[in-house]
Amino acid sequence: MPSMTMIQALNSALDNLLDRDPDVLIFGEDVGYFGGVFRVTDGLQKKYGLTRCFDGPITEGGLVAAAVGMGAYGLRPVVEIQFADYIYPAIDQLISEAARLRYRSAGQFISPITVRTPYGGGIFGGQTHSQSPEGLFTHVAGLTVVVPSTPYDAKGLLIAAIEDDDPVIFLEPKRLYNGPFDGRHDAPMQPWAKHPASETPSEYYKIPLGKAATVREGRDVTVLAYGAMVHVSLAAAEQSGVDAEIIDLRTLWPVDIDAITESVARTGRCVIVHEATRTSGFGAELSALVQEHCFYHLQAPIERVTGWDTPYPHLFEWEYFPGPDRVAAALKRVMEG
Amino acid sequence: MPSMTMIQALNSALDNLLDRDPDVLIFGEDVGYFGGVFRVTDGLQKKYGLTRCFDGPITEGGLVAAAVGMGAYGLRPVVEIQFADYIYPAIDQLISEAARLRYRSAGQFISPITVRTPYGGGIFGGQTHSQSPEGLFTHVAGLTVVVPSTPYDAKGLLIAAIEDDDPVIFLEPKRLYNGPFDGRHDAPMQPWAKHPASETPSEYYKIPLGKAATVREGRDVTVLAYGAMVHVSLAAAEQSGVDAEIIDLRTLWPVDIDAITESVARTGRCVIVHEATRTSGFGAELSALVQEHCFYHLQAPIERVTGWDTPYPHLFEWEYFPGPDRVAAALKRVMEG
Amino acid sequence: MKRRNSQPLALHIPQPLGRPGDPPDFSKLVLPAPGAARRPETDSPAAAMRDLAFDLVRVLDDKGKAVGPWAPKIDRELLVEGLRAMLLTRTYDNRMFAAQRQGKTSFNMKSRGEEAVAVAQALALHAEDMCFPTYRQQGLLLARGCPPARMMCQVYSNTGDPLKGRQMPVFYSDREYGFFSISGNVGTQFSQAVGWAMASAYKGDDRISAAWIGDGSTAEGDFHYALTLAAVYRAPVILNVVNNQWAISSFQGIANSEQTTFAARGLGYGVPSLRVDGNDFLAVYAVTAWAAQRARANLGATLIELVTYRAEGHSTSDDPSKYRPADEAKAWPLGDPVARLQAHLETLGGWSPADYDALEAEALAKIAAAGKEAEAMGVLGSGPRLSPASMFDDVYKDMPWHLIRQRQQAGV
Amino acid sequence: MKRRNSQPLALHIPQPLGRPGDPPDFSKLVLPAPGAARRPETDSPAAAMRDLAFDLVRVLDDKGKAVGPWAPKIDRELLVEGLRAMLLTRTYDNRMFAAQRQGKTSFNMKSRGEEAVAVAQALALHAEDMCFPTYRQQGLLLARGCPPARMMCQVYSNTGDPLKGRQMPVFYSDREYGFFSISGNVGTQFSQAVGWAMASAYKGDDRISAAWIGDGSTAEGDFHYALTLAAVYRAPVILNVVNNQWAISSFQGIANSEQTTFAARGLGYGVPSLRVDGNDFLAVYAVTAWAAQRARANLGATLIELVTYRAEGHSTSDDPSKYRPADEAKAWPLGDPVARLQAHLETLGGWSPADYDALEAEALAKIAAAGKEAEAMGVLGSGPRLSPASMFDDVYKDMPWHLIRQRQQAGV
Ligand SMILES: Cc1ncc(C[n+]2csc(CCOP(=O)(O)OP(=O)(O)O)c2C)c(N)n1
Ligand SMILES: Cc1ncc(C[n+]2csc(CCOP(=O)(O)OP(=O)(O)O)c2C)c(N)n1
Ligand SMILES: [Mg+2]
Ligand SMILES: [Mg+2]
Repeated sequence: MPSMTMIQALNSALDNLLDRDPDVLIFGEDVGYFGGVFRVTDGLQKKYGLTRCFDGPITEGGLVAAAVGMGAYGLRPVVEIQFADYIYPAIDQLISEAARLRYRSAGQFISPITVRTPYGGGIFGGQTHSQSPEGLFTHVAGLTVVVPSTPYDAKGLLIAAIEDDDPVIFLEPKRLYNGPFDGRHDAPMQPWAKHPASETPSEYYKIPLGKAATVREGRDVTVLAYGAMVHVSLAAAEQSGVDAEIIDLRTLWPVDIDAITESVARTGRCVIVHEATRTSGFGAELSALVQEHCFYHLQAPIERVTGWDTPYPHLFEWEYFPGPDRVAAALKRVMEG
Repeated sequence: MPSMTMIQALNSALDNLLDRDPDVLIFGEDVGYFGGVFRVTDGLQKKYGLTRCFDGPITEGGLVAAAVGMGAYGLRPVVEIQFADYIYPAIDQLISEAARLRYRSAGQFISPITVRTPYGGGIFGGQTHSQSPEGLFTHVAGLTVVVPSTPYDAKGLLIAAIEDDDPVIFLEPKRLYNGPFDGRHDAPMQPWAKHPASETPSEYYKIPLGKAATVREGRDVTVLAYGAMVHVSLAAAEQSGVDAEIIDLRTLWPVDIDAITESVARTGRCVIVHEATRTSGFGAELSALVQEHCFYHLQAPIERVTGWDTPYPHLFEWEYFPGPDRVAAALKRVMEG
Repeated sequence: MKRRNSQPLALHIPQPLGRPGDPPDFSKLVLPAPGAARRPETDSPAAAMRDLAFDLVRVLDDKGKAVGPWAPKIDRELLVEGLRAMLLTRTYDNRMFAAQRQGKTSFNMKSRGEEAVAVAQALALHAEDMCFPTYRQQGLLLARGCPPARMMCQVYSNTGDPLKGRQMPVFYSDREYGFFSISGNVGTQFSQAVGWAMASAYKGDDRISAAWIGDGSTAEGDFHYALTLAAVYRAPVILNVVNNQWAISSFQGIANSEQTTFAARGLGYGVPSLRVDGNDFLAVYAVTAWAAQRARANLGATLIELVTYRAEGHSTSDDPSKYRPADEAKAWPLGDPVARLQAHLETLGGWSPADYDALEAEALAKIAAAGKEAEAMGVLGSGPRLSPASMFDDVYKDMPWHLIRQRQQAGV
Repeated sequence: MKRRNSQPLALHIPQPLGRPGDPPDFSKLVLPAPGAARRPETDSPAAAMRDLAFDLVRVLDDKGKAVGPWAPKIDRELLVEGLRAMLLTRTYDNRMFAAQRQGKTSFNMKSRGEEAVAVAQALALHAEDMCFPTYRQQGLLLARGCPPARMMCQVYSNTGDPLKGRQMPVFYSDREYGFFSISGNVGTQFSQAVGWAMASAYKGDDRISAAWIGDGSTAEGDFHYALTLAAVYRAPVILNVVNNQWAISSFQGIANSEQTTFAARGLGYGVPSLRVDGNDFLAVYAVTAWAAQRARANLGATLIELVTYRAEGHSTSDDPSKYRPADEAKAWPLGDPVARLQAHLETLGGWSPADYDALEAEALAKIAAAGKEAEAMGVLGSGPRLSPASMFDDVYKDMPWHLIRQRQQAGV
C-alpha cells in the first residue's frame, strides 16, 4: 500500500471519484491548471479535462451558490474554498440554502455538495489564514461537518462526504497536509511516510461519516479531539504520563455520541481539545453533551483546551496554539479533580 | 413615567441619541420614510432629517460594510437588519472586519457600530422570519451580543450598545415587540402596558452591558434565559411549582459570569433555555461554563431546553417553540436529579 | 499633496418624486415609442448591442397593435392561452389574499400588474426548462398547468401541502413543474440558477434555466455572483430583473441611483442586456424567446430588465398608502398587462368582450373549485392537520441520532 | 411550450492564450493610441461618457512625450517626486522579498510593474484623503512619506511593529498616513471605503476616500456593494480596479469573461467609469485628479480600471512559471512604469541617466538604512521580541473577564 501525505490522499480521493462518477466535478480558486495553492487538485484538470476541475472567480458565495444549483440539477459538485477564513462570504448560501433545501422542499431538491477547505494555524498565516470556524457549522441543522487527522482517514472520509446526499463541510487541517504535526513546533518536521496512517490504498474506499476512532486506549481520562489536535493530544498523553483514551471524532456533527459516552462512562474524566476560539466553539457542545449523558460518571470538571478568544496573532502563533504543554497540564488537572 | 411597548422604547432610545449625538445615524431597509417594517424607526427621519435615518438598498453585507467605514471615520452608525435571518450576507463584514478591526490595527481604527435586528419565532414566519442566530456571534472574538426582554431594558441596553466603542449585535425578540409573551400562544395577547417593566423614561439612560438581571429569586434551580424565554421561564416556574431563580442574561457575551456562578452555587441546579437550535447554540457555552465553574455544586445534570435541530417549520411553530410546558418539565426533571 | 480648501461635502439621500398626498409622477420614466427598438440577430455579440440596455423593447402600441421588429410570430391560440393564465393568476391572487384576511393562512403576496412577466416568460420557455423564481412569479406555475389547489394547499400548510407545512405561504417548490424551491432570503436563487445552467451544459443536456429577481434585491451579492459566473462560463440561463419600481417601501432610486438602468448592469460582465416593457405580453414573450434561443445555441446568458409596476401592497402585511401616492398604480404609464393583451386580441379581430368575460368566468370557477378542494384538506388553524412527527424528517436524508432523540422528546 | 430538439449544450471554461512553454500572447489587449481618448468636463453626467469605459486613457507615447487632452499640467518637481517614490517602492519590495528568503519574515508581496498605480494616485490625492488599499499598494505609504523602517517593523512583527505583531507581513495599517488597515479577506475594503466617504459627506467634511481592488477580487460581493452604495448616495470616493491581468494563477478571463472591461461595471450603477493605462504615470495621475475633482465637487464616485501587469509572483509563496508563459512580463505591451516616467523626464529635458542613477542610489541607501534600523528591533524568530501579554489587548476596548482569565491561564 502506498504511503501518502494528506495532500496526496485527498488528491487520490478526488481522482477516484472523477474516474468513477461523471457527476462529480471540482471547482474553486486556482484549482484548475495550477492544481490549488496547496496542490490538492494537482494534475486533475490535465487528466480529466477542463470541465471536470476548473478555476472559479474569487467569489466564495458564488461558488457555493453554483454548487447548490448544480446539486439541484443532479450533480455532486466539490468546491474548494482556498482558506477556511474565506468561507464567510458563502455562509448565506450554506446556511440558508444548502443546509435547508431538502427540508424546505420536502425532499424535492437536495444539496449533495461538498465544501473542502484548509483550516487551522501553525503556518504563520496570521488572522486570515489560520482560523478554525467549524463550530459555526455545527450549529446549522442540515450540515455535516468532517475533519480528518490522517491521510488514510482523509481519503476515506472525503469519498464518503462527496457521496453523501447532503451538504458536507470538509475541513482539512492544513498543518497536517505534509506531516503529522504534534504541536512541537521547535522539533524537526516529521514526514507522513513514517506514520502508519499514511498507508493509503490508491483504490476507492469509504470511511463512514458519523463514526469516531479511538486512536489511543486509556483508563484515566477521555480526550475528545479532531484534526491536528489528535496528534497534539497523543503527544500530551505521552508527555503527561496520564493514561488518556483519545478519541478522534472525525465527523464533528452528527457526532458519534456512543463512542463518547461509552468512553467517558468508563474513565469518568474528559478533556476537550480544539484550536478554535473557546467561547461557543464546538468544545462547548461536546462539554454540554458529555455533561448531559455522563453526569453521574464524572469525577472532575470537564476541561476545554482551546485557542484563546482573540484573533489568531501572527507573532504569537505558538502562544496561541493549544500545544502539548497546555493539553498535558489539563490532563494532570483533571486527574487531580 | 410613560408606559412603552418594546418598539416604542427602542424608538425612544434612538430618538434620544439622534438628539444628543450628531455622530449617530441610522440606516437599513425601509427604515427611513416608512419607519421600518416593525416601526422601530417611525418618525425619526421626519424629526431629524434625511441623512440621520435613511433607507438602504437590500444589501445586508453592504450596509454593514458601510457602517464599518463610517465607524472608522468616527461616526456611530446603527444598522437595522430587517430580520435576523437575513444577517448572513453580512457575516463576513461582521466577523472578518468589524470584530477584528481594533485588534488588527492595534487600536488605530475601531468599529463602534450597532447592528439591530429582530429575531426569534412565534409570528408564523417560517424558516426565514424566525431564526435565532445569536450563538454564532458569541463565537466571534470582538463582538458583544445583547438581547433585551423588556421595554425598559431594551431602551437602556440599546443606548449602551450604541455608545459602546466596539461592535454590538443587538437582537430584538420580535415576539416581545408588542407584549410580554410567555409562550402561551392560545391565551389572549397581553399588552406591555400592564407589565411593570414597560415603564420607561423618555429621557436618556443606560443599562450597563455585561450585567445580568435576576428577574425571579428562587432556591431550587437557576434558570438562564434571555429574550422571550425569560417570560416563558417565568410562566414555567409558576406552572411547575419549582422555586426557580431566573436570570435574564441581557448581555450574552461577554456574559455576567458572576451572576451565574453565584446563583448556581446556591441552587446546585441549572436549566438553560433558548429558542435557537440546540446543537452548538449559546446554551452549549452556558452549560460548559456552569459545569466548569460550579462542578462541585451541581446536584443534577444541567438541562437545555431549546428549539429543535431543524429549520423553523411554519405549520409546527408551536411544537417547535420551547414553551412553558417544556421548560416546566425540565424544571421538574432537574429537581429529581 | 497638500490639502486645499474645498467646499463642504454633503450626503445625498435619494427621494422619490412623490409621497402620500402628492400626485403620482412618472416623469422620470423615459418611454421610447413601441416598435422603435432594434432587434439584433440572436448570435450578435454582446458588444454589438449595448444600446439596448438603455432602450425599451415595446411591441404593443396604444391601440393594441403589435408593431416593430420584435413583434413575435405567435398563434392566436397562444395569446388566448396567455390571457387565460394571466386571468387565472389574478383570480388566484385575489382569492388567496382574501383567504389571508379571513384568517385561513398567515400570509400572502400578489403579483397584480406583473402577470405578463411570469406568464409570457413561462410560455416562451420549454416546459422542461428550470425556473428559479421569486415569490412574485406564481404565474409561472399556473401558466405551466400546475393545479391551483396544489398551490393553495401550500399556502394553507394543510394535509395536501407538498411541502409538509414547512414553508411560509407562497414559498412554493414544485419540481414537477420545473419550479425551484423559493427561498425567504431574496436573491439566492439568482446565482443558483447559473449553477443549474452550468450543470445542464456540463452534461450536454438541452435544458436551460431562467431566474428572476426584484429590482430592490439586485443589491444583494448573489446578483453579482450570478452575472459573473454566467458571463465567465457562458451559462445557458436567462437572468430577469423584475423592476416593479418598489421594494417594499423603497423606491427604485435606493437600488440604482436613477442614473442608469438595471439592464445596464449586464454591460460590465459582457452579457447581452435588454430592457423590455414588462406589461406588454408580446414584448416579454419576444425578448424571452430571443434570449432562450441564444442560450440553446450555446451563446450564453442574457440579462433582461422587465419594466413593470407592483400594483398592490408588497404583501398582506403591507399598506402602500403609507409611503407612495395613492393613485400611483392607476397612473402607471405602461398600463395593465391583462387589458393590453385583451386589446391586442380585439385588434386582431374575432375577439369580443364576451370572450373575455367567458375566460374570466372560467378562471373564477376554476379557482372556486380549487379553493373548495384545498380547504377540504384544512386551512391554517382549522380542519385536518399534518402530524408534527414529520417535522424532524428531511433535515438529513437519514435521521441522525440527535433528531431521533429530539423527536422522542417532542413526544410527536 | 413543448420541448423541441436542440443541440446539446456545452460548458465553456475560459483559458488564457498561453501557458508555460507557450510564447506570451497579448493579442487580445486592444491599445488605442496615446492621446486619443477624450476628456469630458469633470461635471459631465455619467450617461454622457459611457464610451470611456471601453476606451483607454493614455498620455505618454512611445517616445515618452505627453500627448492629448489628458496630459496633466504638473510640475517637473512632482514628476521627480513620483519617480523617487516608485524607485523607493521597488527597492523596498526587493529588500523585503530578500528578507523573506533569508528567513527574517514569514511572507512578502511585491508590486513590481504596478508602482505607478499607488504612487501617482497618492500624489493626485490630498494627504488627508483616506486610502482603503489592498496588499499591493505599499507605494501609497512610501509616496506619502511613511518611513520605510516603520513598514519593515510591521513585516518583521518586531518590537517596533505599530500593529504589535498581530498582522501578517504587508497587511499594514497606518492611520497617520491615511492608510486603512488591510484585511486578509480580499474586497472588504472596497465597500468600507464608500461608508467612510459617506461619513465624510455626512459631516460636511472635505476629505474624500479612495479604494483599490484587484481584478480577480472584483468577483466578491463587496465590489457590488461598493458600487451600489457609492452610486445611490453619490459618495465622494474613487473606486480603483487594479487589473494586473492575474489573480494568483487565474487569468483575467476567470473574472470577467473577456467580453468587456472592468470599467464597464460602473455603467450599470450610473457611475462615471474610465479605463487608464496603469503603467503611465501621467495618465494615472490625470485620471485620478479628474475623479478627485468630481468627488470634491459633490458629484460622487468614479470607477477607474487601471490596466497594468503583475510582473512577478503573487507573493513569496508563489511561482508564476508554473502557470504562465515565462516571458510574459517582458512582453507586456504597456512597458514598465519607472522606465516610462524616466523616458518622459528625458524628453522634457534637463534630466540625464545620471540623475536617475542618483535617485536609485538614494533609494538604495534609504532602504538599507531603514533595514538596519528595523532589524535592530528584531525580525521574526530572532532578536528583540514583543511580550505576548499584549496578545489579549484590543479585542475589546476594555478587557472582559474571560480574556483576563485566559491571559492568566496563558501565563504571559
Ligand atoms: C436577504 C433578505 N433581505 C431582506 C429581506 C426582506 N425583504 C423581503 S422582500 C423585500 C423587498 C424586495 O423588493 P424587490 O426585490 O424589488 O422585489 P418585489 O417585492 O418588488 O417583487 C425585502 C427587503 C429578505 N427577504 N431577504
Ligand atoms: C475572500 C478571499 N478569498 C480568497 C483569498 C485568497 N487570495 C488572496 S489574493 C488572491 C488573488 C487576488 O487577485 P487580484 O484581486 O487580481 O489581486 P492581485 O493579487 O492580482 O493584486 C486570492 C484568491 C482571500 N485572500 N480572500
Ligand atoms: Mg420590486
Ligand atoms: Mg490581479
